[in-house]
Amino acid sequence: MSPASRLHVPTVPARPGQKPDFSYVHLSDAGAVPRPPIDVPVRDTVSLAEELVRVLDGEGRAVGPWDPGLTPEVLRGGLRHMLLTRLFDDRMHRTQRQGRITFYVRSYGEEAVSVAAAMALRDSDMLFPSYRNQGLFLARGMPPFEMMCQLLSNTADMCKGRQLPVMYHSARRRLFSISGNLATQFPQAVGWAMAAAIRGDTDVAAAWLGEGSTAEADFHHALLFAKVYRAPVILNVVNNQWAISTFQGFAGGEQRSFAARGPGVGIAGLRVDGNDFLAVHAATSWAAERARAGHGATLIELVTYRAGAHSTSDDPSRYRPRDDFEHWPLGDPVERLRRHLVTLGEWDDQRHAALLAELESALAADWKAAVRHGTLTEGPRLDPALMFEDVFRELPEHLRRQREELAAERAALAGATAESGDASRGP
Amino acid sequence: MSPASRLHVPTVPARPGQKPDFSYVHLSDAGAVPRPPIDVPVRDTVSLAEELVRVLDGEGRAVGPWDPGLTPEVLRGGLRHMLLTRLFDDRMHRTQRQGRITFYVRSYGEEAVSVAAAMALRDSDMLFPSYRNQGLFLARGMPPFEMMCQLLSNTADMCKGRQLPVMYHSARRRLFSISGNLATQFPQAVGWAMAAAIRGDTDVAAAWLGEGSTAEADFHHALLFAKVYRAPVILNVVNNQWAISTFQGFAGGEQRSFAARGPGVGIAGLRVDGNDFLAVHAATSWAAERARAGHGATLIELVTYRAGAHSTSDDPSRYRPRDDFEHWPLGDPVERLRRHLVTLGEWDDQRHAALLAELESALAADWKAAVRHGTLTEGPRLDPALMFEDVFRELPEHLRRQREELAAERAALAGATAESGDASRGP
Amino acid sequence: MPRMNMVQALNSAMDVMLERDPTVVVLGEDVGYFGGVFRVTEGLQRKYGSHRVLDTPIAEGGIVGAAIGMSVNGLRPVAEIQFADYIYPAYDQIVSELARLRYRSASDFFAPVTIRTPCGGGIRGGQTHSQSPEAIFAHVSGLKVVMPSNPYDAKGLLISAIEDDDPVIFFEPKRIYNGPFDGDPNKPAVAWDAHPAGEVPAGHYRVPLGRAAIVREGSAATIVTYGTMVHVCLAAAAELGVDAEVVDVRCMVPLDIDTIAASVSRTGRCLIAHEATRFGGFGAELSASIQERCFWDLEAPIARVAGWDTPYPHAFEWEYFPGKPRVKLALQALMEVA
Amino acid sequence: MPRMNMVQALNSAMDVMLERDPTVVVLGEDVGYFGGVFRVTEGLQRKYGSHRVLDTPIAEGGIVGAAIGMSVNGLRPVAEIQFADYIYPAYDQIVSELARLRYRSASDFFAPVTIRTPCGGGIRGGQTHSQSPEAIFAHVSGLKVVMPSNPYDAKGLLISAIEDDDPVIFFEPKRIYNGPFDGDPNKPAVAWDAHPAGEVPAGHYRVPLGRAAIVREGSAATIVTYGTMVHVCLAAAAELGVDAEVVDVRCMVPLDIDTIAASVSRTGRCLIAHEATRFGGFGAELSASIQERCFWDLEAPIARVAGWDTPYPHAFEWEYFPGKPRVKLALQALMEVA
Ligand SMILES: Cc1ncc(C[n+]2csc(CCOP(=O)(O)OP(=O)(O)O)c2C)c(N)n1
Ligand SMILES: Cc1ncc(C[n+]2csc(CCOP(=O)(O)OP(=O)(O)O)c2C)c(N)n1
Ligand SMILES: [Mg+2]
Ligand SMILES: [Mg+2]
Repeated sequence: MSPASRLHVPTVPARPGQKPDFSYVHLSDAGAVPRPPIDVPVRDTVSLAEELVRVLDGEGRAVGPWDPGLTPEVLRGGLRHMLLTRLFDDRMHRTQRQGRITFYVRSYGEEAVSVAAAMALRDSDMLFPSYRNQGLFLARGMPPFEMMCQLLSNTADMCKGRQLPVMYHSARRRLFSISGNLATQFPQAVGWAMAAAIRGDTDVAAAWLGEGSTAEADFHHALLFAKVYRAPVILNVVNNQWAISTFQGFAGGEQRSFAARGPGVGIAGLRVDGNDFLAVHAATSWAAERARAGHGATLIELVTYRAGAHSTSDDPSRYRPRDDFEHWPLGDPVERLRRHLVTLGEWDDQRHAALLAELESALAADWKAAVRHGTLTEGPRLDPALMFEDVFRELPEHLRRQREELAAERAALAGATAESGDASRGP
Repeated sequence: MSPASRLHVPTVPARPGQKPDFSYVHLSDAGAVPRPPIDVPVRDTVSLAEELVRVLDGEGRAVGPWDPGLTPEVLRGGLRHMLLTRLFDDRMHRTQRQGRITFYVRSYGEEAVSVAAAMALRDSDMLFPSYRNQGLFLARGMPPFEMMCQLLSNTADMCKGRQLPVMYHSARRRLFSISGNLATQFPQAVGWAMAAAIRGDTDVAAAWLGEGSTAEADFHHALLFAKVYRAPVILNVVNNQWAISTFQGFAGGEQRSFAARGPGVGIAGLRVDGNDFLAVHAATSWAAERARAGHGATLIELVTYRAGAHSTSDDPSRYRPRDDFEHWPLGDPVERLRRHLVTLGEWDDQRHAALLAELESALAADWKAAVRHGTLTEGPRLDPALMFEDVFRELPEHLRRQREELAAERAALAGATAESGDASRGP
Repeated sequence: MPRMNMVQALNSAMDVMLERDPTVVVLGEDVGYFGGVFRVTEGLQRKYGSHRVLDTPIAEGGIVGAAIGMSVNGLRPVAEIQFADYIYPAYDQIVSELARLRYRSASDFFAPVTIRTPCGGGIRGGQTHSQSPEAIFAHVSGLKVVMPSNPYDAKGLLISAIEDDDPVIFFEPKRIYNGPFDGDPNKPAVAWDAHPAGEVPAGHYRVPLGRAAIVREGSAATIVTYGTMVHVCLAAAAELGVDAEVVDVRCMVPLDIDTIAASVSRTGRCLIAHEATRFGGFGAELSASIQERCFWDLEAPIARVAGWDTPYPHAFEWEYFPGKPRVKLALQALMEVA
Repeated sequence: MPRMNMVQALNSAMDVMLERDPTVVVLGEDVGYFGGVFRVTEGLQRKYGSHRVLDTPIAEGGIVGAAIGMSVNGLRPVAEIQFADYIYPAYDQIVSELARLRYRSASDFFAPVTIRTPCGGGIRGGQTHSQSPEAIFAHVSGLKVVMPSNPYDAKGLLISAIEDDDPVIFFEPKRIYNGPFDGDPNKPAVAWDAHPAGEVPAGHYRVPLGRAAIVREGSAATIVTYGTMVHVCLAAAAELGVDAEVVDVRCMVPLDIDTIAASVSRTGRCLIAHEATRFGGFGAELSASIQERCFWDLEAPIARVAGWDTPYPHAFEWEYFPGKPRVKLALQALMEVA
């Protein structure tokens, strides 16, 4: 059949063993893209959705109209959060490799996407993260300790052991519960924003998903509802080029930006250098102002690269060149911000080393504290009876009965294992 | 809550009692929009998706690059099919009002959308209609008799009584089975086209849905898969301004064309005067050539107006001005083609009257023939045992048993009613 | 007391809640200016504004997704899905999100969303305007599932649903919107006025979720049913002269199995009736649960009467519908078991 | 004869069909170049080309919608949904279209689509990588529903599914991809090599749809189960020393109720076990149908063992999973009924 076939199959620039090739990535020079007023008509954002908003140039200088003009303090704060995110990721990744947690997802190479956005938004703005936005949590001051307890499903887990690792949430910090189902948070964020508008609040909502997830219906519904009701929401597509093993071309990225979907449906679109802390901060601020002022939603495509494996269940060397990231044209977001601070004379190697040491030892202490609340293998352990709570607000009769059945089952088992001397089920 | 509310709610130009207002419809002059080569890059169709492709001018002349240059025979064929569609609609609508069929949907005012497209495509191209595309069936030579039998769910119904009226199909004529679920045919058409491409066929698929249906996930999936695999498919959005009582603004049509969704996702987009037979024919031909030549899909928005009620269950005077259609800027598709033929000296009132009379009497005869195969109230009637067939290819055991149960039930009933002398259940 | 049909009762429930709770909003296809294709939201937008009674795009998945987000931001959305046959595009948002948000976040987030949708056949709607998909929601942990059989319950249950902090799927048997229906399409339609349950208080009241109702007392057998079939079963029992107790389930989740099982244990015989397709329908769960609790009291096998295991065919509506003949045959057989 | 685990057996089934039937195509997320997240399609794209083994966008609804269209144009698509937990976005295309196309068009159109999807827990996947949603498909008229419990059946059933002209939802219990699992997570994993059903012919063969298998003969009770639970129940019966007959349902639709009922009538006692949530699960239909046919032969109430009526919690995987302790308690209780 194939020979005659006229089906187009998206091309993948480089597979294992081949030379990395990023010629397909359309780049603009730093400072080259204009920054329109926040009330710009959607039509006039068509080119913004094709070009690439960049602020940091090759020499680490901030140039052009999108320079957010942040203070050194803020920049150092950004560097700190991005480093914290990376170190947290590395440590938790190793922890999973040691079998102490069941699963982990790193955001290596994408730290600016989350950290810069969180810093550009107000604390009262509601965030709807994907599983690769841990930077949002850390930048909003979520203690790594709390996140570690979730990863361990231990007695201090905010999810009471119900969620896979990395599916954090924090109602207090306005960080929505992460779902294992891709893209579902997108229309929810729009609904949240519609409610804010209905009430007349000035808070905005922001949501994130990967470029692969834009294929899901929820992405379409989100854009449409945001357009129809002019919802105060920022819809972020994190284009890290890969969806597990699937190249972004299979999500529609061939010769077309994801940001272009915005103007297509009738909301503003911005294509942004996702590894440029300043560009992400500036674009997010612009979209937030636009939303707050009642001019509606913005779709932001953040062009970045998934430098690591999809998750601890994945091995990217099976489907892409090992040295891909070294050739990625937009570099490393942490390194680029560090360099900018150095260029400004606001940072140096000593301070950098000191920061690393401080963060490392803090994380080490956090982990020590976290495991004290239990791990998969060592107690203390959450009471399995918790399994039946929160299905409904009140425990219904049939779940009360099942809870008793489980108790009987575990008693029987304890008896049995006591005899056979096998206590592997733990406490 | 409302006073403070900042939620945007799409405006509706005119409600009952108000003056019709179509100033929101962006028009282009006939002949004003360029006709690019069929291999034009998607990017260059952005303006085509905003302008309005028109051929027939105010004087009934065909002007500009999109004039398909059809012969008078073809034009008269088009007029004939459109008139047949309208007369068929009127007659079946009356029939429903008399209670002889349960439900009907007219395409009044939208006849060109279906008829011109059907005539522009090859018989081997596969069509995926919505419930308002009866013109596709009639233009492909489906005998009105067969359609009437479907409407009657009688013994000659191609659906064996399983479908609501108007849900026709014809495998032989390559007209897909109509679904009651909006938009589902869209990704199916793309899949059909993908299969054609995989096999190396030159056939294309074409699908239709209403502007309101573009909100469904299936619309998004269709555009995306069409873009990713460059499927040879034509995706038609029939923008008749209304979705039952809901104005097109609630589907995202405010200050944005539906055709623009095409370039947004990365397929060509065309916005076309749907009441201009020549424009619809030309646009469909262009998209078909483009698809056949391997340049991929086209999203065509056909701007038209639902001149009648949504269906026989609807009363539009509850939500829009009664005289709306009289003010519709794109006029009546039948009248416009008739006028064009007259302008060409290829048609006159006598021939028109004769054609009407011919079609009317043919339809009357068809109806007589159809009812002979049974109606809702008079026999002959389909055997209810047919209800259990075609659930699966072979009748499984449990359905064989249920068929027997039904037989017993009807026997008992027959007995009972025989006693009580009530035979209302019919044969 | 005012008399209402089911449409008016449901409309009144939303009117009352929109009035007393500023966080209640109504959204759906054609529900605003038009008042809904079945007129259930008639007049509400005029009264409460287009910001609290919203017309939406035709995207069931988007409607539920947005409703979840609204509810997380302090609103109590009442979403209408125009026909239960069209709820499937929203199935992922309902099952993966709405049903599990509270659980996965340990109650830090929850979604008090009510989804109203007309279900059932008997209106010549063919396969896509006649379905009863309650079983595929009752199986999903975290959803409450309701189906009233009369105006009084409809209003009281809808108010309870809207006030409930858990998501509720609220099925409205459209065949009985305007009057009770005993299953005979040839009889002249009856209105709700004559019916005691057509008496509906104008103001606020609740019918609690999770409680079945015994709508006819009897000692010879128990008929467990809900929705339109309640009226069909009442008529069948009466016509057969069987002293059957008829239990209206009203709420599939949480299920009032105690009331149901107590009745079956008393009568020793049980017939389950619903309109949905039989195989894997909610009747299966009823039969299994009843059997588990009443085994030793059963004098005959538990019988099920339901729609056939086919789509709902337009031309054979009354052969598909589990009307009086089918119920009577089953009830007769049930009583004949020695 | 070659020995295969379930992954290899399923891969071999597709390999055989791609080889002998040019209209067979495979599509899904990560199934092409990568070979699938569970490696079930490994090597197929290399062998048959990227036009017959297609990587797709992440849109389950689009995958099924496109597969339906392909099948109408003469292909036999085998679509993979990466996890059964992610099949809901495709639910509308499956229920409203795939299941009913043949019916509504009186067989003028039909859709021979097979949808493969890994299901079940026991791999620490948490609530979104552990579900068993077979019940919500078994209730839908027009779908065939299959779940194998070993490599031999997996290959034979998948070939039958692909060759079948009706749509088939094919569930793959991922916990037993690499070896049978008796429910004890603390025992070292066992491979399929040792198991007789690990012997799988290299070529083409069928295991017919619609036939249950008696995997253990016995006279004291009948255990009706499927998927991973087949192995758990076998182990439980053995450990308890109960002479139980174990029936592997294999195919929920069409259901081989004759084989099942015959066994229950013989033994007089019945235990139904599945991993899915209990309320409204497929076990309810099994219980109801068995009760209807075997009432007079039953010496004890039909018992159900299943997952609890909660989502599948990450930390409590083994307390949720219906393992040996739960099955044993139920079986014991069943046998103790005088
Ligand atoms: C509805 C749904 N389908 C499939 C999956 C399985 N899955 C998990 S992550 C993933 C890839 C997502 O890629 P992308 O959206 O680009 O996000 P990224 O991982 O690159 O950040 C897939 C297919 C899922 N979780 N949910
Ligand atoms: C999935 C689904 N949701 C809702 C409906 C009910 N419905 C039938 S027609 C219609 C309006 C469709 O409007 P549009 O797509 O513009 O097509 P038109 O009727 O104008 O031709 C609606 C909401 C349906 N049939 N299917
Ligand atoms: Mg990605
Ligand atoms: Mg319309």
